[in-house]
Amino acid sequence: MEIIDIQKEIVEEFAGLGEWMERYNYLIDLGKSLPLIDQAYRNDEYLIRGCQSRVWLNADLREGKIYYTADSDAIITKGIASLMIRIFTGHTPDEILNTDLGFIEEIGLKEHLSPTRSNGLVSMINQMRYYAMAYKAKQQNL
Amino acid sequence: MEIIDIQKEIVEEFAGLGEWMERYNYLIDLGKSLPLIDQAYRNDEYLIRGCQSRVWLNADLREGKIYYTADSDAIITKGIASLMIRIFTGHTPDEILNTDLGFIEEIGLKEHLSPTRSNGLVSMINQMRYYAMAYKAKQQNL
Amino acid sequence: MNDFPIEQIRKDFPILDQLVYGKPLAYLDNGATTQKPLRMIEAVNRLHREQNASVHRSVSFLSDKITQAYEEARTTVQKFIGASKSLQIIFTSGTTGSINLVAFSFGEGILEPGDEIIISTMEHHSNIVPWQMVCERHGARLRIIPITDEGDLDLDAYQNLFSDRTRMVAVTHVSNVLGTINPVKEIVQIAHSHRVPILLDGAQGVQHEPVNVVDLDCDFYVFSGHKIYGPTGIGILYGKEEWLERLPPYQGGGDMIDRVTFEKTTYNGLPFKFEAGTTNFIGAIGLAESLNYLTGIGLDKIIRYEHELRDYATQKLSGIKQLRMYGTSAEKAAIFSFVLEGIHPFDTGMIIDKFGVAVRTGTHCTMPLMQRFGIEGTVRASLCLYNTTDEIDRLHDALNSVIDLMA
Amino acid sequence: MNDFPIEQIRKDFPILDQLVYGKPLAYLDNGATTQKPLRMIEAVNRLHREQNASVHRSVSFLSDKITQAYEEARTTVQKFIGASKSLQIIFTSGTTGSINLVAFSFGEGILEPGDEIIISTMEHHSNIVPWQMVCERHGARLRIIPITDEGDLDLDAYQNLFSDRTRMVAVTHVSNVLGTINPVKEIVQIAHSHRVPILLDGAQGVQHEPVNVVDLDCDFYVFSGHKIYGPTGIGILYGKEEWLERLPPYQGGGDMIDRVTFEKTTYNGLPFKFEAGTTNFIGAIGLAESLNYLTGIGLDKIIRYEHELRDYATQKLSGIKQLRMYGTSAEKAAIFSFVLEGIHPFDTGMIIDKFGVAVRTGTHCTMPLMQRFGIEGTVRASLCLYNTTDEIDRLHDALNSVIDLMA
Ligand SMILES: Cc1ncc(COP(=O)(O)O)c(C=O)c1O
Ligand SMILES: Cc1ncc(COP(=O)(O)O)c(C=O)c1O
Repeated sequence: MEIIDIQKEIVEEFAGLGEWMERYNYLIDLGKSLPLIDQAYRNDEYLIRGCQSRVWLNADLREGKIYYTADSDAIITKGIASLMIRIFTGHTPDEILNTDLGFIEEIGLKEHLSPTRSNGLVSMINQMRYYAMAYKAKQQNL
Repeated sequence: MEIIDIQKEIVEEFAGLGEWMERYNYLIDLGKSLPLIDQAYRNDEYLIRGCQSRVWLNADLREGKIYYTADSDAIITKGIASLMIRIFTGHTPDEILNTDLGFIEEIGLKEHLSPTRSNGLVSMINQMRYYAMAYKAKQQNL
Repeated sequence: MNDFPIEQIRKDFPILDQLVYGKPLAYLDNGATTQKPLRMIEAVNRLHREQNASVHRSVSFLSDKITQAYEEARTTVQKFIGASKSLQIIFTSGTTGSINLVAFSFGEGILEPGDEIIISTMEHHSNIVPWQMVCERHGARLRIIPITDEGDLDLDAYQNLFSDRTRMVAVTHVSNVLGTINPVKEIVQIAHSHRVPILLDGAQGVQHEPVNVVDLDCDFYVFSGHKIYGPTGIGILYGKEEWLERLPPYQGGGDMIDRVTFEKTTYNGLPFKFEAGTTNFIGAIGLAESLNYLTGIGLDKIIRYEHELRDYATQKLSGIKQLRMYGTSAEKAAIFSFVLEGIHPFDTGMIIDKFGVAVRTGTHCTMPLMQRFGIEGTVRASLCLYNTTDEIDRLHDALNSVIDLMA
Repeated sequence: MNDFPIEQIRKDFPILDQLVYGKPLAYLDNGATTQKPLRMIEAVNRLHREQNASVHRSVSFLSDKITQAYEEARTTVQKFIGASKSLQIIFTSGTTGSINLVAFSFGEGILEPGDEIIISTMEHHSNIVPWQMVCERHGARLRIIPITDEGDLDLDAYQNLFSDRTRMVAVTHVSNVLGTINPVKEIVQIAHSHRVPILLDGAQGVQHEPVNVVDLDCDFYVFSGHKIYGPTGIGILYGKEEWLERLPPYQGGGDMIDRVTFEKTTYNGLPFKFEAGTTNFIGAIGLAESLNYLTGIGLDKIIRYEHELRDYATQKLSGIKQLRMYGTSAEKAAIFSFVLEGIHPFDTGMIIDKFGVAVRTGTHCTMPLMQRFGIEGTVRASLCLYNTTDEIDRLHDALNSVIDLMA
């Protein structure tokens, strides 16, 4: 699926949810189901530090596409991380770098992704993009 | 004259004056007529520093009484200094130390003698009293 | 608690009367910053509208008036903490500013390589990092007072930390995480019995406990305006006159000098020697209004009420089985740090926020303390004079909802 | 001056509408501190009543909102001075705080014995004493740019002061006494041609001249909130990112750290590395409102109007024969320092105060400049956007009354 279609899908899923309680419930479930990052990556090298919660992120390149895995010690943060992975993973660096994240506002999670929430998510998204840039540069050098 | 009578006299003089303009005029005249301090005393040793204007003060003890002379580079400050000298000079240390300066408010000069006016007058009055204390101590040791 | 005019007091703090996500705000983050009484708010407003002018440069009506108000504010602070002279009260930018001032000047004036400074495991970063920095600059080192599992200072260990190289003790009055009210009078006496001066970090002390610096006999006492119902950007450093005289100045600039030439500068007397540049004079006058507000209610009454809130909350929260409390000293303020088993503090905080309950989560700028307990952070509810038992109930219920939601 | 909405602007500053000793206030002491527009006053009031909470510790609604407002304030400042990134904007306590920060950190990070720092004869004590102190600590020394009788920097002499030991230049943008607008762009270029960084003291610059730090290419630019219609206790340090990265932190405490252990502390990224403890966040947001107020009127318009006031005042005051003006540069702001022949500045200031005219007298925290001109002090009238030609007339007439009274 194209990134834009995944986003649409997520927006629709959230539209079906009611108040914050249902959204949080959904994120908590997502958080619980996020395939844990390989223990090998749950260390300081892969850590993205927020004051409040910690996020670990890894990215692999396979056949021109990037596959992300992530984890967080806070479950709602982890749920949001899992949404971001669903959007980005399995796409090319270019697709990832050209993604507009405006949909986050539509699903009512903007505050969680503001730089003032020190939950590590903003840094995680930046880091996801840095990986994309790095792999892109690497591909071009080949 | 007793200190308290001099104060009364001054209060009466000021009562005869109108608005601030007349009071300032009077102080300026006083300032002009204040016998200048001996040049020998117009140096850093006798200097009482205010941010805004400088005051020089000297005190001599003769026959148990203190005689002050003072100068200032600002004329209104000098006028007020001259009032203070008129009150204190020629009196004993005890008389000086027991003086209540409430009359200053009555003559409308309170603001000039507040510690926030950095014109050196508050420090001057303190210094006048320190001289009195010092001479008193000296007398007692004799 | 019937004699405490809580209804009226809540009206004095306009911010409390609002809905958050449709729920009434329960502001339980007073350890981070306190709300402002009308008396202070209106004073600042009036100063901005009618009285603003530069202080200490007085040749005009306005600047005369504001200088007077500023110096009266100093006297208000002096009386509030029982200092003997107003020149012992230095206006700074906050607790952090005050501690940095003392640490720097003490470093320059006193510290030698090999010297030691004693702090404790429960210090806020603002009472750790300035000392670390100054130790690094002067080749000195930190010695750390350990704490018990309940969150009390280990006073025997403290005694044993002194050596002939100990130059300073810096300890918090009340822990911002554990709530522990340290036995500061005893701690001061111990320091003095070793002829070592002591700084008390009163950031969480001065608004919750009676403070009389002469009685405490501490050498320095510091606190922040914004944590005692005052404006931001203003803080207090109290110091014994001998120490303030002896320490060299910290920042250079306007007002702290006597004479400046390019060759040599001499410094002004106290308190101005430590107040470089234009100070936050409006903040200082605002702070004095907040202190007057407290004095108007009566400090003993406030403290009694806060202790009642503390007892109520202790009782109530102990009913939540999954709640693990950090800080269970017999002497504590109404500050509660805890973790719900298996639930990240940040998740807890985010969810109860939706119930209108504002707390703080994280390390609370006390990472070494977190390490001591082997945790990454806590949820902290910190109460003060305008909080109610009803708000404690709401916290309690919201926490139970978190447990349900995360199950 | 007809297109400048002066009537409306005066209404925006409530303090201006008052009588002093029965006379309308003519506030001509804007170099010391400026008055506050309603927009800023009301913003601070609203923050106190509705929005106060701790910044950067965001897990609750209120603290989220105020953190956003605080970071937006940073962006407002960034745009106001044309900086390229908001992380280059550090909130400090004022100009004095900013300069002390740079001087200290530069000293720790860079200075070696024998190094040299260039400042000028017309600097404010706040741009002298911090450098003196840091020079003393690190065995460096000051070199001083002389000025001409008109009050211009001697640029040839400046060129000649550079040596291979020069490490920093610190010069004022606009003199707080002489009014001289220094050719800062050229001064920066000269410093850079010697590969030396430069700090500009914008305390009197940023409110009177267009400032674009990228265009100026200065390495640091500092100013105070209270002198640009903002709150007290807040100031700005702008720095080039490379420099801010390279310099070690100044104060230690909350928020400026990454991780703290008793063994080792690592520091947070920019801008937080330099913002220790709870900052004056309400002051910062208030300052942004003041800047928005100025932008709303239009800075070019303000500057044009102030230049017109300057020309009018220059003309008018030149009519007083006994008036000796200090600072007659071709490039000057509406700042007038003078002495009436044979009359002490303090007497002058006290008397015109009775006419409702507020000025400042004394050394204006520039003692070396006073020594340069062989005087003890001056009377200073400093104008800004809300002053009027009528107020200049009243100053003029009051000065004539002083001359009469003292005759
Ligand atoms: C040129 C200049 N630099 C520095 C300062 C110091 O500013 P502040 O007192 O706000 O720190 C002033 C103001 O007095 C000034 O005019
Ligand atoms: C115990 C303690 N010390 C110091 C501080 C620092 O205070 P501020 O951030 O107001 O400088 C705090 C507040 O966070 C505190 O709780």
